[in-house]
Amino acid sequence: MSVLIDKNSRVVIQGIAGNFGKFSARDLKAYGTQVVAGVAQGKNLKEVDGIAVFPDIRTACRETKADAIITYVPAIVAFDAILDACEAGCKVIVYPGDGLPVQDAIEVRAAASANGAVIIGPNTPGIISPGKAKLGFMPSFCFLEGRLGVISRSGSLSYEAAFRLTSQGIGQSTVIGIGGDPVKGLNAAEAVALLHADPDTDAILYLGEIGGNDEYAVARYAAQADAKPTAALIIGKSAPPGKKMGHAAAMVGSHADSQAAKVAALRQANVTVADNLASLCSAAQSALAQAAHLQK
Amino acid sequence: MSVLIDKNSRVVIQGIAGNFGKFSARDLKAYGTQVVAGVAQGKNLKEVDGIAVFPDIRTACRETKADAIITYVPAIVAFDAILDACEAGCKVIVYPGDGLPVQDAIEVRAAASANGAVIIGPNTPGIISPGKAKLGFMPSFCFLEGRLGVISRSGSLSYEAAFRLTSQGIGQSTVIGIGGDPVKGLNAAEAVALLHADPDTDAILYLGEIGGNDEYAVARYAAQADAKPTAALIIGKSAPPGKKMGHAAAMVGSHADSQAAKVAALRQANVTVADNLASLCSAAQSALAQAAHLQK
Amino acid sequence: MLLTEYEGKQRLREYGIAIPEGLLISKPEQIHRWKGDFPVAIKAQVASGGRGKAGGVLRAENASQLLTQAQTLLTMEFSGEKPRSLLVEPWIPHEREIYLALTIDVTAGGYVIVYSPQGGVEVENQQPVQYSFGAPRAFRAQALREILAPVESDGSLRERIITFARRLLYLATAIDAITVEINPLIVLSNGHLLALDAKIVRDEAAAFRHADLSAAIKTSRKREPRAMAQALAGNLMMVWLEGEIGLISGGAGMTMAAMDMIADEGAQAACFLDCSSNPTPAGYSLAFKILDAEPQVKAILFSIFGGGTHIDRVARTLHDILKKRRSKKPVVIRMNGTGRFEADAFMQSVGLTNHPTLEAAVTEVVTLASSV
Amino acid sequence: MLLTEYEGKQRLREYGIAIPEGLLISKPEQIHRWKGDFPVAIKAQVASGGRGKAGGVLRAENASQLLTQAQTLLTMEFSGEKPRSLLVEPWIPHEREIYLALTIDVTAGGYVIVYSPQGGVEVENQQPVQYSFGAPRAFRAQALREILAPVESDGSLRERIITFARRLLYLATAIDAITVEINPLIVLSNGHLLALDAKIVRDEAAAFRHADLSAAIKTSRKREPRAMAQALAGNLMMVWLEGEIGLISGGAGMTMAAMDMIADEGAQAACFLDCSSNPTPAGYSLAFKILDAEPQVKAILFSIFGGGTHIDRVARTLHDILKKRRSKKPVVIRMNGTGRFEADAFMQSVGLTNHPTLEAAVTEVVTLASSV
Repeated sequence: MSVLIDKNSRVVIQGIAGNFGKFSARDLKAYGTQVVAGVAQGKNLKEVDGIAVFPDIRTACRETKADAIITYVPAIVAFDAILDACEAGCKVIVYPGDGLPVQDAIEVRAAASANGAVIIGPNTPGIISPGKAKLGFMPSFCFLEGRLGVISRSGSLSYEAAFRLTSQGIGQSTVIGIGGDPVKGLNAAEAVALLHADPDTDAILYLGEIGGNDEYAVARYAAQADAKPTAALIIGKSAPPGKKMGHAAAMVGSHADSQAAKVAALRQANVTVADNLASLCSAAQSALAQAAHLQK
Repeated sequence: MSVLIDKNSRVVIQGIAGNFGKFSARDLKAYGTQVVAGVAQGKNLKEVDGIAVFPDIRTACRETKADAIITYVPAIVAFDAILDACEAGCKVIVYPGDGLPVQDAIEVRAAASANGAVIIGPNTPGIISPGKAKLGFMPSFCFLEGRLGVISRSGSLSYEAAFRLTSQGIGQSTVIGIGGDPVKGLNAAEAVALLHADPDTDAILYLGEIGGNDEYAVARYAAQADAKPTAALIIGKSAPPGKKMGHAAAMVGSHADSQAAKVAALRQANVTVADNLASLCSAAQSALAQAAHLQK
Repeated sequence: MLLTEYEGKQRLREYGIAIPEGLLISKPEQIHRWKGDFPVAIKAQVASGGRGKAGGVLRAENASQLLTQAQTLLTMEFSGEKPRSLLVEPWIPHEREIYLALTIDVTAGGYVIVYSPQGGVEVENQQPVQYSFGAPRAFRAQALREILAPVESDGSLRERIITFARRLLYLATAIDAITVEINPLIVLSNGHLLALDAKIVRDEAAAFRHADLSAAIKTSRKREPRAMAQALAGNLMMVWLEGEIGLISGGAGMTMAAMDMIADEGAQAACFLDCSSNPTPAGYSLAFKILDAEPQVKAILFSIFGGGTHIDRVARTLHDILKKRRSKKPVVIRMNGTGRFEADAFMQSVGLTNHPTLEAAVTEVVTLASSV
Repeated sequence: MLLTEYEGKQRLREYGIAIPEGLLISKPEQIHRWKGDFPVAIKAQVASGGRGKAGGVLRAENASQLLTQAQTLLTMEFSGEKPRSLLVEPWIPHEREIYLALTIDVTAGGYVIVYSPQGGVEVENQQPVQYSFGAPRAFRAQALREILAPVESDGSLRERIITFARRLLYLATAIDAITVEINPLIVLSNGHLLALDAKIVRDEAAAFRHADLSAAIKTSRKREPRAMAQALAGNLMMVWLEGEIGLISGGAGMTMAAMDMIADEGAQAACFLDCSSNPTPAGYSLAFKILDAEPQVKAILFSIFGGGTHIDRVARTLHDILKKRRSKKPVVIRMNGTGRFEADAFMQSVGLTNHPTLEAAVTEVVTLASSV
């Protein structure tokens, strides 16, 4: 495995009978991901696009030895779907949906931890290891195989960032969308730890925003003596305080929530922080150059 | 150990600063029980009646290697007290209080099970192994060392029964008050299993009542080929249907809740059922006689 | 505490379970507030079961019929209970009635989901499936799915049931309900589910963390007959019975055992009255006050086998009470347990007779009651 | 959803936390309903913080002073918000103010209890202790006891705090609250605790299982200015800003990134408007309708980087909208992502310009906006 997924990952798509599920099945297969099963709960469906479909996750995992899942179900039933996935043997669970109650997010986080699984999301496009596997719905052409690990709280921003990196020839080892919710499955600290341990990742790019504490976790990591060189872009400098900017966690309440405070903390920890999107690639390149220098 | 407690049990009394706790400390010590610690939460107390007092259960257990507790706290804080006791290393936890919410009872039952502990109660006088140890507030003079294991849903009835048995020279191995609540720590099925496995117990006397399912669990046990001879008394034959008779579970809703149905099921399973209190001792004696016969 | 259908349905709605749009009325003249279509169902709001079979649910085709039926229902009694209110709801066409409940599995010591693919009044003839899972955190959709599969072939309905079961569990834990039963739960033509009835029982022990439950318990106690209301207010557990022997006792078990023994002697207890929750001078005084005031009670058996209750103290209390008492109803005493030697000595010193056995005391009190 | 102090206190009381007996009024003339003693506290019910420092809490010694103060408070504004109601409560003497809260520890991904032995307005200068325990079932009284011990020497108070913390947790899970803050929690002379203020934030995502929360969200949306109310009703995420560039975007991240870039160009966005929750013809049409109607908006930037959203479909939708649109406000387009080749071909065929980069599009729209 690179980080969490690779060519050997055996993927289930839950909600494969819906339009989005069908698109996702074709899209993942086109990327070379092994989609071994679909789940269409409550539906009497045997197959979608050549993929065997099962009535529940447990049966799907048992019959196909699947170990990863992307689950397209509404927040109302997500809690149970994720619990089922944890206990059916899925080690990586992508939940792209938004609107999962915080209480449920806390519970599934605990359940994943108890089952040795990792949840990506909620409110995420998923995870991609370019050239290896994709478990999400990000536009594939934006990504290029390489050695920069990317973490993003925002899906759309991660596409834009990857597109810019790819256009500049900067490949990515794994791009993880950790999602914009306050309580996440995989949070920034944990995502950074995974990239830190990944031999295919030389440097890290973190795409953050106002609100929440993830950026400080990244700063704590970057301040470690053995940290991989890290670059970052923090958006939301023009957002007014006290207003939730789309993401449930993206609000400037206290000073610590602000872009300025976060940038200062990251710079203090030797993170190369881009001033804006335009300087993103040069910040990433600078981190990779540091990495190359260290490896000599 | 006889069943659950014996002369080696190291007992904590929680709530030792109250009048009832102080009485209980003297009473247990007088019976020969090793009372090694008291707990008086929130109070700055060092000692009661020669017993070291600690500010919390964890400290008490750590400092005194206690493994059993009787906890005199109101239902409002019982949930947390019992969780604390489970995790502090108490293997036997007597909770005599009543009014523990069913939801809390379910949770502490699960917690005890996870920690390898047994809860006696709620709504119980506790447990006594006559001549060995007592963890409760039943009147000691009613009990006599012997080989009849007794299980009772009612505290007061267990005193009356033990007094009659003792007066007739029928000694008891262990008398367990499982309590009158619908969800119990130790239920009848589990209590029977403990007495079944106890080499000091030859026969079993079960004191039941209307409502709930405990009597059917006893019948299931008694129907086993290897069951110890069992006698029973089921009270509440004169209780009108649809009325809760004191105990939260003591109500005749369906036919299965009635005394007649329970007596029939027990008799069907070869249990010697006493018609009334007056014939209790002869029923017990009959079970002990069967046991003596089997042992030949 | 059993909620009325209307109260129960409000709870269901609050926690995301659909119910019909209904109107609650307490007087027939409020019927004009019904602005919905006809036909409607009009349902007596009572706590007792079997309401449907007892004629407590009627169908009205128009406003005048509805008024007549409201008048009728408000004068009826159901197991001795007069409806305090009526619920008017649209009469909803549906193809299937199912049964779904969350309750306590006392054998396993945890929660259980009960499902029957045929609900309604015939549910008692069905063998429902049960998913007993213990603590709330142990609930697993997949486990319920596997239990439902053999009895519920409609996959899409199965998934809706699972979602509803999860909500019932959330509701039950949030309001400390020990039973949430929906019968029938109907399946509409679009596959959606609607709760046509609701039976919710809340755990009175949890009143300390629910001000509304605590208030409802107080209100319902005030509605009890005077003697019961007094007993409950004094924290005595009382059930009023048909007989003539007043019974003041300690502990539910010994109270029932004494009742049974009285019945064995051919008499009948006037009440179940357990003072163990308030074994104080105030508690015992109240018990005597209630029984002395009740003409049905001919003689009183005072029976305590004390464990935590020290009967030497009870004996002193009893002596004080009897000294001051004006009633001439005979009192027969039998006490044993913690402090019995001191109790016996004291009672002897003041001339009170403590019967050595419950049998002796019961025989005596039955004789006295029949000779009054 | 932030509850007002009054609403929050009702919740506290419901779950067994004592609060003062208060009176809620919405007009000064309702003041006569106050039947309690004086002095009293009269408090503006507003959602914004810092109310105390802003003069939103007054003390009245008598009825006439109370009336004057009610009149004053109802005309004041707190961070732009007029109080909709006032809460009158007895002025309660107390020796200590403490701080107790249950909230979410986003770093640990779970619940956290926060305690400070000195509460009140000075709490911000304190370093509180925190007990972060994750899922509700992981809460342990003993763990909290050990965390409280070094900062709270009063053992009996410590035990009460633990009991209250348990209740806050029960409350939070029962109503899906993500913050329950009591500041100050006061210690009465008998040692009992009373919540003098309450700040409860409920998780709007949990509205599907709480009809009251769902209703409160709808009500609060209706109170928004017209454009905001329209956007929210259409499931668009919108925040109104001060600038002149209307921004229709997809995804919170790219919407903020575009805002930032507009700011870097010396202009300012008129709004944050994220259509990703409703990326349909109806959603985009509504977005244009709102911005076209707003005179503040001089030009519109339409910026989508689609993943799940297929931009070829968006391009067709956009073309339809622009054809029918009457507004003359210039629209600058930048789209990329899933379906971009098809989108580019289509746009070329219908004469729409898709800017290759966000920078190019922003430069263009800023130029157009300043030249209007």
